[in-house]
Amino acid sequence: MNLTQTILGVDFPNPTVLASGIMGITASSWKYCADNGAGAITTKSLWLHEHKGHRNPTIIATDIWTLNAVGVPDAGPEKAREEIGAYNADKPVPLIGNIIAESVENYAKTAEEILPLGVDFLEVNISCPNIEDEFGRPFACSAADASSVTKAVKKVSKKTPVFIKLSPNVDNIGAIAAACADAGADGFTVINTVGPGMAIDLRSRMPILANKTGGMSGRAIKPIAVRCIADVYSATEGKLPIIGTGGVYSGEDALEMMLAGASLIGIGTAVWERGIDVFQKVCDEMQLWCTNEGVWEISEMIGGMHKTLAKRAN
Amino acid sequence: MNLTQTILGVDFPNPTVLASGIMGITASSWKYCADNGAGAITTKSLWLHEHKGHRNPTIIATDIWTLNAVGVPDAGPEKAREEIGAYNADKPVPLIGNIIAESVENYAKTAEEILPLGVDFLEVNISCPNIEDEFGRPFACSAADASSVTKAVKKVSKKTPVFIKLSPNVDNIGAIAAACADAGADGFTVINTVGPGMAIDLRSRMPILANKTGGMSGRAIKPIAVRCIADVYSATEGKLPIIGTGGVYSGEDALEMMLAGASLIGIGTAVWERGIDVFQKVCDEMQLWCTNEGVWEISEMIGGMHKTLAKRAN
Amino acid sequence: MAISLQSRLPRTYHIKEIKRETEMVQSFTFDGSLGAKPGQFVMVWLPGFDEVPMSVAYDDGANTKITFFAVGDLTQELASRKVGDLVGLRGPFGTFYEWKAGDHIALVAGGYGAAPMYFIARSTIEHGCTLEVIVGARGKEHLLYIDEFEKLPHVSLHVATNDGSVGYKGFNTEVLEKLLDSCPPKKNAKRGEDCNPIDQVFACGPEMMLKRISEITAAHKIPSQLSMERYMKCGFGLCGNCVVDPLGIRMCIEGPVIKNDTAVAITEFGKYHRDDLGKKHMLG
Amino acid sequence: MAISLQSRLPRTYHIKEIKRETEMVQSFTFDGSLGAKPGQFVMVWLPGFDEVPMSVAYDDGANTKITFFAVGDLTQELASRKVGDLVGLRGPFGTFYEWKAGDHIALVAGGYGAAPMYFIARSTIEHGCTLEVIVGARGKEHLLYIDEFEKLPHVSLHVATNDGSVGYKGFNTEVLEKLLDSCPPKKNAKRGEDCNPIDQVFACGPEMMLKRISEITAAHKIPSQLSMERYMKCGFGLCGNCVVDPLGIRMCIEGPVIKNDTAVAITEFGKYHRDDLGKKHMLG
Ligand SMILES: Cc1cc2nc3c(=O)[nH]c(=O)nc-3n(C[C@H](O)[C@H](O)[C@H](O)COP(=O)(O)OP(=O)(O)OC[C@H]3O[C@@H](n4cnc5c(N)ncnc54)[C@H](O)[C@@H]3O)c2cc1C
Ligand SMILES: Cc1cc2nc3c(=O)[nH]c(=O)nc-3n(C[C@H](O)[C@H](O)[C@H](O)COP(=O)(O)OP(=O)(O)OC[C@H]3O[C@@H](n4cnc5c(N)ncnc54)[C@H](O)[C@@H]3O)c2cc1C
Ligand SMILES: Cc1cc2nc3c(=O)[nH]c(=O)nc-3n(C[C@H](O)[C@H](O)[C@H](O)COP(=O)(O)O)c2cc1C
Ligand SMILES: Cc1cc2nc3c(=O)[nH]c(=O)nc-3n(C[C@H](O)[C@H](O)[C@H](O)COP(=O)(O)O)c2cc1C
Ligand code: FES
Ligand code: FES
Repeated sequence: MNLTQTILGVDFPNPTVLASGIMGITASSWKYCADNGAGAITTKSLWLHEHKGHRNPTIIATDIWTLNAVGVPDAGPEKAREEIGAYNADKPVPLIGNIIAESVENYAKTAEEILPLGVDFLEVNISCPNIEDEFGRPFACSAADASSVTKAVKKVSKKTPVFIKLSPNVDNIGAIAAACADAGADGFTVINTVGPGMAIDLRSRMPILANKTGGMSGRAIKPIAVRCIADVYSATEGKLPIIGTGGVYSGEDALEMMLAGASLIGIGTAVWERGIDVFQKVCDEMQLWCTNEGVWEISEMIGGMHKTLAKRAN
Repeated sequence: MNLTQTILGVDFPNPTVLASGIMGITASSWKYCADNGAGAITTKSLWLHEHKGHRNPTIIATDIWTLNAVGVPDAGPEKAREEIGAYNADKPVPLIGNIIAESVENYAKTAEEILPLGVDFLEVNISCPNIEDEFGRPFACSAADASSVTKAVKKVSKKTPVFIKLSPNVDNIGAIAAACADAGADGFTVINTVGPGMAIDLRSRMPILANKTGGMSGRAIKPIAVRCIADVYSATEGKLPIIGTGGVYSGEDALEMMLAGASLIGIGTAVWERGIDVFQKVCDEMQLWCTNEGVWEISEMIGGMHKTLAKRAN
Repeated sequence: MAISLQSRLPRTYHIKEIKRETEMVQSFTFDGSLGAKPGQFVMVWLPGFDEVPMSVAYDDGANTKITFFAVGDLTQELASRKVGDLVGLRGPFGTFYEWKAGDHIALVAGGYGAAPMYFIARSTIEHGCTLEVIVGARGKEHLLYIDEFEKLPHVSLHVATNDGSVGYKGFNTEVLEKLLDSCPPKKNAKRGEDCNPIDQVFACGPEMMLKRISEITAAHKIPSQLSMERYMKCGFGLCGNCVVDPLGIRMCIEGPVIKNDTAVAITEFGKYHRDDLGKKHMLG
Repeated sequence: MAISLQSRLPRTYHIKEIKRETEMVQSFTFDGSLGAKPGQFVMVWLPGFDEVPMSVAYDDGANTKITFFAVGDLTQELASRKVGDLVGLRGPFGTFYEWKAGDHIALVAGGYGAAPMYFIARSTIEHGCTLEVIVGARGKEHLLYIDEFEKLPHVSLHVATNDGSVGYKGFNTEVLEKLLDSCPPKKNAKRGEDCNPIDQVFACGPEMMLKRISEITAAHKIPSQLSMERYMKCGFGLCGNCVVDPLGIRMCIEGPVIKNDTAVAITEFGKYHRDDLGKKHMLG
C-alpha cells in the first residue's frame, strides 16, 4: 500500500505533516519529528522582525480540548536562516515555511526573506485568532483581505507553491478560499484553531489564559475541520491541494479528511496525547485500514466523498 | 445557599434551563425534565406552519462531540397550543417559548401566535445552522438581519421579555448582540450549535448526516460558549440577562458560565451523558461548590470574571 | 469485531448473509457485533437514504442480525441490497428483557416480533428457562422463525393464524389467555405440581396486540414486559421524539422494553403515537 | 484533594503555609496534591500575571510544596502573597529521578535545587537508600533545607560555601569529586567492605554545576541523573519551546530529569539555552 505522493512537484514519503506552531522552533525539533515519521514539517509562523508572544499561561488543555494563545513569538529572520539552514543541510523530509505579518506589504516582505532560505511550500498564516488585540481581525475573515495577501505573496513567490492557511471562524470559508484561488493560491491549509475559546478559574474568577481567549485545537475540532475541508474542496472544484488539519489523532481521522478533500494531513495537538511518534502511528493505521479495504494508493482517497456524492447524483 | 433568582419578573427555582430542541416536543416531556430538577423549560423551536425536518441520521455523537441536523421539524401552532396548554394547566417551572421563521415578517407572526398561549420568555432562534440549504445563512450572521428580527418581534411582544438566541459562528458576536440590544432585545441565549461540522463514513465514503453537516454541541463547545457569553456580556455592559448554553455537564461548568456573564444556564446534550437528572446533579454540584467557597447567593456569581478584571484594572 | 460501548456514530458493515423469510420479510446478518442484549434495537442506516430503528434479531458476539418488513421507503430500498453491500449500524439502544434463571416464560410474537423473540428464546434457554412461544400471523405464509423455534429445546411452540391456515385459528393473544387460564399462578404452589405456571410474559408485535397482552396479564396478575415502539431519531435520549404521554419517558432509554406497570400508566398506549413532527396519529 | 491524572488546566489552591527560607527564598505549601514524583515540576500561575515552572519541593499526597527564589516579575509578585491567597497549579510534568531500593546515592544541590533534593531524599530513604547529600551556596545565609536534611536518617550531610562561611570552602562539585575519589566503584567489591561506593549521583542546580557533575560522573564511570531546565510554556510536549540541540527532545517530556548518557549528547548543555522567542542565550 503506497503512502507516497508528489504534490506540486514535491515528493512526500507519507501524508502526515507537522502542523505549524507545534515543535516548530528549531531544526533539531523538526528532525526529531521527521525521525518519528512525519512526512513533512511546517515551521512555527515566521515574522519579518522579532515578535513577542503573550505571557503564560499560553497553552492549556483538558482531555477534550486544547486552548492556546501563544501570541506567535518569533526571534525574526536571523534565527530562521540559522534553523532552516541547519535543517536543509541534511534534510529528511520536505519543509513548509509558515509566515505571518501584520500588513499585506509585510507578508510579501516576509516571503522574500524566507524564500531564499529554501522551503518546499510557503504557508501563509492569515488566520491566527490570538493577535487580534494587537492587529485586529485576521485577514482570513474577509475575502478581500485574504485575496490581497495572496496576490502580494504570489507576486514574489516565484516557483514556490503558496498555501493559504484559512480560519474556520468565518461565515463562509468556501467564498474565502475561492477568492484566494482567484488571486493565485496554489493550495490551502484548512484549518487554523477554532473559536476562540475561554476558560475561567472559579476560585480566582479570572480567565486562565493570559490573553483571556485562545484558539481551540484537538479532538473537539475534527468535525469542523472536516466540514471546512469539504467546503474548500467544493469551492475550488477539487483543483488545489489541501493540507487538512485539526483534531487528527488516528489513521481513520486522517482518511476521513482525505475523503473530504485533503491531500496532506497536518497533526498538531495529538503530539501530546499520542506522543511524538503519532506520525508513525497514523501512517501505520492508514496502512492497516487501506490494506484491509483494498485501497492501494493513498491518493485514491482524496476527495472520495465528493466523488461518491457525484456518482449518486447521476 | 440560595439558587433562586427573579429575572425580568419571572421566578426561577434554580438556574438550570432545558435547552431548546432537547426533550422539547411535548408537555409530558417538559414536565419530566422539571421533575428531574430543571429550573425552566424551553420548547423546541416553533414555526408558524408545519415544517418538515431532515431525514435520518439527524443526530450522531461520540464521547467528545454531538452533531445534529434535525432540521427543526414542527407540527405547527395547533400542536403548540395543545402542548403549552397542557403544560400551563399545571405548570411546575417557567416556560420559554422558542420560535423560528424564514422571514422577518414571519418571526413577528409566529410570536403573535405563540404569545397568547402563555410563555414566560420568548426565545428567538435566529441561529440554526441546519436549514441553510432551505433558507440561506442564519439571521444571526448579520447584525442588520438580527436587529430587524428583534425589532419586528419586539413590536408585537408586549410585556413578554424577548431573548435572542445567537450563533457562535460569526466574526463578532458582540457586535451582533449590541445591534439586537439597540433594537430592544431583553436578553440573549448564547450559544446555538457550533460549526457546523461533518462526519464521513470511511467505507461508504458518504457523509453520515442526511443533511451532510450538522451543528456541534456537547463538551467540545464549552470554551467557545464561555467566550461568547463573555463577549455578549461586555458588548451589552452586563445590562441584559444571558441564558448561557453550550457544553454544560457539571455544576462547575455552570458556575464558569455565570462568571462569564450568564444568569441562567441552558443544558442540552448533557442529558444523554449524565442522564435526565442532569439538572438536579448540576444544582447539587453548584450548591456544594458555593457552600464550600462561601457563596450564599447564586446571583453573586453573575459576571464575576468581568468584575474581577475591572477591580484589577483599577 | 466487537464494539464494547454503545456506538452513537454509525459504522458501515458488510452484509454477510441474506435470508428471505417471506414475500415481504428478509433477514440480514452483518459482519460485526455491537453487543446487543435481547430487546434492544439498533439504528439501521442506508448511506444517502435514511436511518430507521430495528430490533436486534440476534447478536452472537461476532455478528448482528436484523429481520425486517419492506413496508416503506427505507425498508424497500434495504430489501434490494445484496450480500457484500454496506449498511450502517449504531447502537445498541434502549432497555432489554429481564428474567431470572429457571423462569417459565411465555413469549408472544406478532409480525417481525418473532425475530427479537428468537434472540430472547436462545438467551433465556441458556439460563435454564422453559418457554411457551406463541407466534401469530395473518396466515401460514407470513409466519416467521417457526423453523428456528422448532429446533430449540425447552420450547413449547404455539402457532396462531387469523385465517386458520395453520395452528390455532385466531389471535395469538387468545392462545396466551388459554394458557394462563389453564394454569393460573398458584401462590405457594411448587413448580410442576399440577401444571407449570407461567412466571412472566414477554411480548413484541403490533401495538394492539401489546395492549391486549397488557390487559390479559394485568387481569391474571402476571408480570409482563412489552416492546413499545415510537418514532426514533437519536436513539440515545436527546431529541425527545420517542416520549410518551403523560410520563414523558423516552422509549429509546426507558424503553422500548417496558414493564406492564409502566405500560398501564401510559395513556397513549394503544391509542396514538407521534410522527417525526410530534404530530399525533391515532392507532388502529 | 488528590488529582489522579496530570492536570493540564490550572486550578487555584489556597496557600496553607509560608516559610521564609532566606532573604530571597520562600516555601509555599498548598492545600492539594497533584501526585508529583521527585524531580517533576508544576506550572505555577498567578492569575493576571504569569505562569512559570517550579520543581515540586514536596508532595505528601495531600499537599504540594514549592520553594522559590524571588528573581523576577512573577517570582517577586509571588513572594508578596500571604497565607490563604490563591495560586494556580497544573501538572505534574516531566520525568523524575529513578533509583533501586538500597542504592547509595549522592544528591548534589545548588540554589533551589536543595528543595527537590529534599523530596528525593525522603522518597529514597523510604526505599532503604543511603545518601550523601551535598548542598552548596554562596555563603551560609543562602543555604537551603540544611535543618531538614539534618533531621533525616541515613543521610551524611556535606555543606559547601563559596566564601567558606560554613562547611567546605569551594564548590559542592569539588566535594562530590573528593567523595568519588575516596571510594571508587569497585567491580565485584561487596558493599561496605572497605568503603561504601556511590551507586549514582542525582543533581539539581545551576547549569554550570550540572555540567561539571556530568563531567565528573562520566570520568568516574558512575551513572548520574541531572535536572535540565529550559524555558517552558505548555509543559506537556506541544509548544517545542523546551527542546534542546541537537536531539530535539523536550525537557518537559523527555526531561527535566535526564540521564547523563543523554546529557552528554546535548551539545547546548552548559553552552546556551533559548528564551520564549527561541533565541539563544549563552550561559555563564
Ligand atoms: C424499537 C423499534 C424496533 C423496530 N424493530 C423492527 C424490526 O425488527 N423489523 C422491522 O421490520 N421493523 C422494525 N421497526 C419498525 C421500523 O422502524 C419501520 O418499519 C421503518 O422505520 C419503516 O421505515 P420506511 O422508511 O421503510 O417506511 P416509511 O415509509 O418511512 O414509514 C412507514 C412507517 O414507519 C415508521 N417509521 C419510519 N421511520 C421511523 C423511525 N425513525 N422510527 C420509528 N418508526 C419509523 C413510521 O411509523 C412510518 O409511518 C421497529 C421500530 C422501533 C421503534
Ligand atoms: C523544570 C524547572 C524547574 C524549576 N524549579 C524552580 C524552583 O523549584 N524554584 C525556583 O525558584 N525556580 C525554579 N525554576 C526557575 C523558575 O522557573 C524561574 O526562576 C522563573 O521562571 C522566574 O520567573 P520570573 O517571572 O520571576 O522572572 P523573569 O524576570 O520573567 O525571568 C527571569 C528568568 O527566569 C526564567 N524564566 C522565566 N519564565 C520562564 C519559564 N516559563 N520557563 C523557564 N524559565 C523561565 C528565564 O530564564 C528568565 O530569564 C525552575 C525552572 C524549570 C525550567
Ligand atoms: C500551541 C499551538 C501553537 C500554534 N501555533 C501556530 C502558528 O504559529 N502558526 C499557525 O499557522 N498555526 C498555529 N497553530 C495551529 C495549528 O497549526 C493547527 O492549525 C491547529 O492546532 C489545528 O490542528 P490540531 O488540532 O492538530 O492541533 C498552533 C496550534 C497550537 C495548539
Ligand atoms: C438535537 C438537538 C436539537 C436542537 N434543536 C434546537 C432547536 O430546535 N432550536 C434551538 O434554538 N436550538 C436547538 N438546539 C441547540 C441547543 O438548544 C443548544 O443551544 C446547543 O445544543 C448547545 O448546548 P448543549 O451543548 O448543552 O447541547 C438543538 C441542539 C441539539 C443537540
Ligand atoms: S429517539 Fe431521541 S430521545 Fe428517543
Ligand atoms: S514546554 Fe512546551 S514542549 Fe516543553
